[in-house]
Amino acid sequence: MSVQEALAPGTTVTYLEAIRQGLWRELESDPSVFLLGEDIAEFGGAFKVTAGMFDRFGAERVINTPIAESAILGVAIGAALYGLRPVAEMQFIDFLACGFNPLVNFAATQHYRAGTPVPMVVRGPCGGHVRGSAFHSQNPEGFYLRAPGLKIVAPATVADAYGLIRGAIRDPNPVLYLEHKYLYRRIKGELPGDEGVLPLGQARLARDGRHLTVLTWGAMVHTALEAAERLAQEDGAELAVVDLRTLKPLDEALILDTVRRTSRALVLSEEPLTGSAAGEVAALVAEKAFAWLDAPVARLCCLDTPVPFSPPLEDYYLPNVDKLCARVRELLSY
Amino acid sequence: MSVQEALAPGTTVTYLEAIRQGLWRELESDPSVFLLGEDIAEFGGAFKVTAGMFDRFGAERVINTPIAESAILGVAIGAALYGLRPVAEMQFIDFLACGFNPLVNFAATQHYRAGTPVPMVVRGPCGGHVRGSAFHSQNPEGFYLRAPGLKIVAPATVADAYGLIRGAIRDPNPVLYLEHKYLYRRIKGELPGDEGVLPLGQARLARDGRHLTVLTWGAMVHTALEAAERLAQEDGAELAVVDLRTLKPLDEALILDTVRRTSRALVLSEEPLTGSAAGEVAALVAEKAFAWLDAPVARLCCLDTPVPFSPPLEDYYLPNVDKLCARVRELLSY
Amino acid sequence: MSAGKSFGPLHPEAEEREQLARTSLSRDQQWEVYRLMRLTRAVEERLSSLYRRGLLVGGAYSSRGQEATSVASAYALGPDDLIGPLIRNLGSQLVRGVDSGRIFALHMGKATAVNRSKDNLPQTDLGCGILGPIAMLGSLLAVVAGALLADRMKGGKRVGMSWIGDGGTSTGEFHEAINLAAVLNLPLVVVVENNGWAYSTPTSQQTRVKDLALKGAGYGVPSEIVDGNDPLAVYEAAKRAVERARSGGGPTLLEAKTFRMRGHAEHDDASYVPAELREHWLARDPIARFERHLVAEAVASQAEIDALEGELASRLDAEIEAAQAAPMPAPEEAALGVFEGAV
Amino acid sequence: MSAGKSFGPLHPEAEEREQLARTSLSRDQQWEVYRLMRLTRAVEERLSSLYRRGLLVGGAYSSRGQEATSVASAYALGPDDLIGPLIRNLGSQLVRGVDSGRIFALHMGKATAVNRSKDNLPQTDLGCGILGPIAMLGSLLAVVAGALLADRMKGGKRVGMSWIGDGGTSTGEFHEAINLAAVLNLPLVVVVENNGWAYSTPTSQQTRVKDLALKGAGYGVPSEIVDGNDPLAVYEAAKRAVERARSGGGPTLLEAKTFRMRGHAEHDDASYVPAELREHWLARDPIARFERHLVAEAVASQAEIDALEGELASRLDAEIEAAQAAPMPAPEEAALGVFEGAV
Ligand SMILES: Cc1ncc(C[n+]2csc(CCOP(=O)(O)OP(=O)(O)O)c2C)c(N)n1
Ligand SMILES: Cc1ncc(C[n+]2csc(CCOP(=O)(O)OP(=O)(O)O)c2C)c(N)n1
Ligand SMILES: [Mg+2]
Ligand SMILES: [Mg+2]
Repeated sequence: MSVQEALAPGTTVTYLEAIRQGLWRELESDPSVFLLGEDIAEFGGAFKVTAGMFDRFGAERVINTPIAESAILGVAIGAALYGLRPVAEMQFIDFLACGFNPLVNFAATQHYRAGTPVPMVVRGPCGGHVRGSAFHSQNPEGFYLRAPGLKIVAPATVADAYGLIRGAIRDPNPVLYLEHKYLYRRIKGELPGDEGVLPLGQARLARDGRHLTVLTWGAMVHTALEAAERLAQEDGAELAVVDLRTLKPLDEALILDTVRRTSRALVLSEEPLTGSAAGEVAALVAEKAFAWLDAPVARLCCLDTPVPFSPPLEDYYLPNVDKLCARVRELLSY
Repeated sequence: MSVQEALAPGTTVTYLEAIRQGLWRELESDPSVFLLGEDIAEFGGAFKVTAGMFDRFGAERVINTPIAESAILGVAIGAALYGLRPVAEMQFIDFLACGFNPLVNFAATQHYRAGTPVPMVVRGPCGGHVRGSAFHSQNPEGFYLRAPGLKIVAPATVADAYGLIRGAIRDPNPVLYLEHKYLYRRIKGELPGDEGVLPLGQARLARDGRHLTVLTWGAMVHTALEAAERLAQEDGAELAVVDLRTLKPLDEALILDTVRRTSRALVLSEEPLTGSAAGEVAALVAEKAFAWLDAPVARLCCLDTPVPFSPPLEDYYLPNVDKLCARVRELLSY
Repeated sequence: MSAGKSFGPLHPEAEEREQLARTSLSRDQQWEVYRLMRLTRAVEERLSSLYRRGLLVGGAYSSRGQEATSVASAYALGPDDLIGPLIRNLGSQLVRGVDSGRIFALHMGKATAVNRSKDNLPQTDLGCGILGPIAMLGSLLAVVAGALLADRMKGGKRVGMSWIGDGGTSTGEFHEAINLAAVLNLPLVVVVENNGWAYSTPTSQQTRVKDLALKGAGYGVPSEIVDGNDPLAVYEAAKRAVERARSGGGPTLLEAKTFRMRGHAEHDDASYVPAELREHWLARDPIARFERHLVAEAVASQAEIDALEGELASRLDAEIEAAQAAPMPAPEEAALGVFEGAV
Repeated sequence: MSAGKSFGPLHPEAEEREQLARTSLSRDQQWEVYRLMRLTRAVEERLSSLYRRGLLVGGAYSSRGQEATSVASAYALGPDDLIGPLIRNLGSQLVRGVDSGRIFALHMGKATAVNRSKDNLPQTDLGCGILGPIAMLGSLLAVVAGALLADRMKGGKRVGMSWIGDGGTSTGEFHEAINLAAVLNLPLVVVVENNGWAYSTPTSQQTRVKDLALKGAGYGVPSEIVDGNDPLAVYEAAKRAVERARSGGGPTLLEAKTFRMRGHAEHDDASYVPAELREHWLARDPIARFERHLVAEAVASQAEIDALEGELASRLDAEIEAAQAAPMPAPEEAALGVFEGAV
């Protein structure tokens, strides 16, 4: 597979390649799209998500920057205000912390304050399971959920990685696109065509079931599906799994509809518990599906700690299928 | 009242003066305490919280800094690691966004990662009602709640403002102390003595009642108490009001105990709804008090927008007694 | 850095100069610059008096003493160029054609202001080529740089200008933006208004260098020091920077030595400013100084200068009246507009 | 900036120099510096081979080619002084007495490493005067500055040294920290290791200046350029900076021109580095160069130099064996230690 080419729909690709293909298609179809970030040009980025793009689209549209996350975001904002559609890469999403102010205070509030749209995407690898320790493993959604005006997307599948990066670029608002580095080369699927472009704000019923709804996103969707399979076989329990896909704005309709049908709900997130996006989702369900609930809305998250380095520590820190099954069983027998 | 002096316990003071007195006492009693921030020295700070301290404690312990929030926090971290107890002022807490990275990634994770304590306080004015618009009115608790290792405090009363600033300084962890600028000169109370030093993590039952618990903090405690009074008179409803005081770690015992006694709960926060600390509190209650609940855990927050400037807009944006009474009535008749 | 004699606010003993710089501005243009400086002052004087009478919402900031810097630098731009003004750059906004009536409406929180007074910072107005700031100092520079990058990608030739205070140069975002603009060779003119103070903090507590122009060196950005109270000198220096930018020379850092004649904002009496320093600078009021020049050079008569007062007064009074009569936005509007494309 | 001839990595045509600088180090000290450089390389070579054999957890970074910079600069500090090392400063940690066995244990995630391998960054170790970084470049400088402030408040005389790459100088936090340290006149020595690359990005895309030493000017911080592959030159320059700091002269910015001989980390083959450039620098390997000097000056014999290999090998092999045999932390430990004073 040449990194130079856009691939035909139907080709089997990794999650990472799906993101790359989505970027490529948007660069090809919309001259106002351009990329900026650290090491993204000739080098193709730390994870090679932008591989080949510099050669194909040129130095004007694939721009290497100094190590300056605030300025990267500021430049993206200015370019977006002047009619372009910048896509900024954070080498690891953890480093977005260094551009927190321009993202949360400038990009996110600009449309509200001044009426001028800021169509930009910030993307980068998030997530653990790769022994990246405290600053190369974060799932930061809880930090950014509090920012009015910012959309947040977290694809779990190959199709969604592709559909949502294109949808994010086409959205006229600032979007934080969280790609999970553990999934980059570990899952494969069919590349969609243009019909696969996804508007933001729509969750997906990844599995239907009658007994309990797991609400989750990103890599945890796979954990949830595996647990659902195991519980179906071992307990005859039928779990629904809602892949939220967009964390902001939430797809309230699908979330509430599914929870109301199952009467039980668990929110699963790969963040430390306190302040995580899981709290927001759980609070929503607890408030708006209360009358349908037969058990408390539970949250299964990481430990309330930074991401530890040593393997037994990180494994203990993260949610997994065993922990999820155990918690679901508690809820089912509530 | 001379700004040069520590006042006697029992003196009637404003909320702002209580903070000042607390800082003063700690500066006096512990030589390892020092202050740093923009315009805090001779000038005494934008809101005069550090008035007189430069004259009394000298340039070594009351340090003016350049406009550099990240460096202010970094310096505080280094000084704390080397045995001092820095108290950093943000001129407005909104500007902490510019020091997000060192606070969340360095200060908060240091003890977990390296086992070395970082006893520091970051304090500054938060909150709306003063026509400060989007960047001088924020209640940022939801942004920082997600940071493992950081404590968050938000006093509502004169006694707590005093007790918690002293408690925060004595705590061996990084603490974000949110002082509400609307309360600065609007509430008065008796200055406690040394016995008034409060350890972090303890909520306060500001009012007891049987029918519904309002869980809140900061300026909204007063809104809740006013609503409780009105509902008592007009509806005969007895509301409990829990002033959380510390948002992290939460006082689960008092929260759950009170909610279980009242069977209904509402979380009131002066933040935009999505991603606010209200979600965390609501999720906790929904999970751990489920069996006791007769109505959904509701959240009353601001609009899901930046803080608008024009008075009718800001008033509409903020929670108030009317909105709270209306929502409580809904819950009571659920 | 092109060498230049420094006469920073912390050095009142420095060379006394009354004579303005040699100018390439025509007489009409000089009069226009003067008029815009007067307009700036007149608007801010009214804002200050409205503030004191409790007729404004929120705070009010004044650029009194810095009108030459703000107006004459922006005046060096072409009509399609971009500006990124801070709160102390009303002058540059007026140069770009912002309507002063709108300013009054904004500070009263009226529905007739830009975007219905959802925010009171200098307003983004792409039609006038204005990118508004957020309150966090330093953040705007990269945004202006980004707009210039966009313009260059579209084949444009726009130059951008933004301002920052002595205090603002300490922010990390100032550093990141000017460095990135230099690497990308963007046509950005950064005017550092060194007015000696950041709120109560003197520049000596902000940075160890006396001349902020020195800050260009680390970025490979040419810099220049200019007498910020001399509109003609400011204009010439800004013009050089704009021309350098337009011809592909990249960013310039222009340090204007000037003085903030009022407090940080209207609530601040600035008693921390030594009296002699204030007096030194009051004697160098950029408007009075420019007036003496205009009369001496026969660009305008004293009578014309005096006549401006009445002209401005009647216009501004009418605008204030209109602003006061204008409606407030409806409360429910607060819920609208967080996202583009949503209701 | 004290003028100095530049021989940056982007300028292989620059003055060829084999001769090391004149030194004030005794023969024993030179040997010690050499030994620490060799130790650094030996540890990193073993880490790299362990990495390739899949025996490490996480990534592995090498400072190969930069040992002179890291070791000889830290060697200029006194025993109570502080350092703030980055990932490419194993050398400076070894100077401070960090046990190399602990390094192996850390990169294997073992319970015997500092704080039981909760993190794999250079570890804070107050006993050795070490403040560890976070991954975000630029953040450490202000922290070291803060420790120095604390020390000064307690009447101490400690000097602090921290390192940063060419890439790291673009961060806002670098700027804020060095400016603040200058204003507070803190005894901070900042060694900028200009190795020509930040991951794949050449310094020319990082900043418009060729000499990063120029970045001192905007802060009023004296700076110096030094041949980072000459340990004796690095030592002398660092010594001057440390003495300046100790005697109240405040921060210094020391630019060491050097070269990263391996990739950004072990997974990176650095194929983006032009072959001629790599060869130019390989011929200037700081260890080989120092060896030639030591032999020529009769500081050590070739036999002594050769003997080191075996000595280091047996020590490091034993340490690796011990690290491999050490236990992993218990999973439940992950839940502990977020807050001080809590269980
Ligand atoms: C990042 C940040 N920190 C703090 C503030 C609060 N603040 C507003 S204006 C000001 C002083 C600014 O001084 P200077 O940059 O010199 O501009 P001047 O007011 O003199 O025009 C400060 C500290 C801010 N706006 N942004
Ligand atoms: C704020 C921040 N952004 C991005 C990164 C990712 N990153 C790690 S090392 C590196 C390159 C560093 O280059 P340089 O500072 O020159 O140091 P060197 O690797 O050459 O020693 C980058 C971009 C980071 N660590 N911190
Ligand atoms: Mg100023
Ligand atoms: Mg480098």
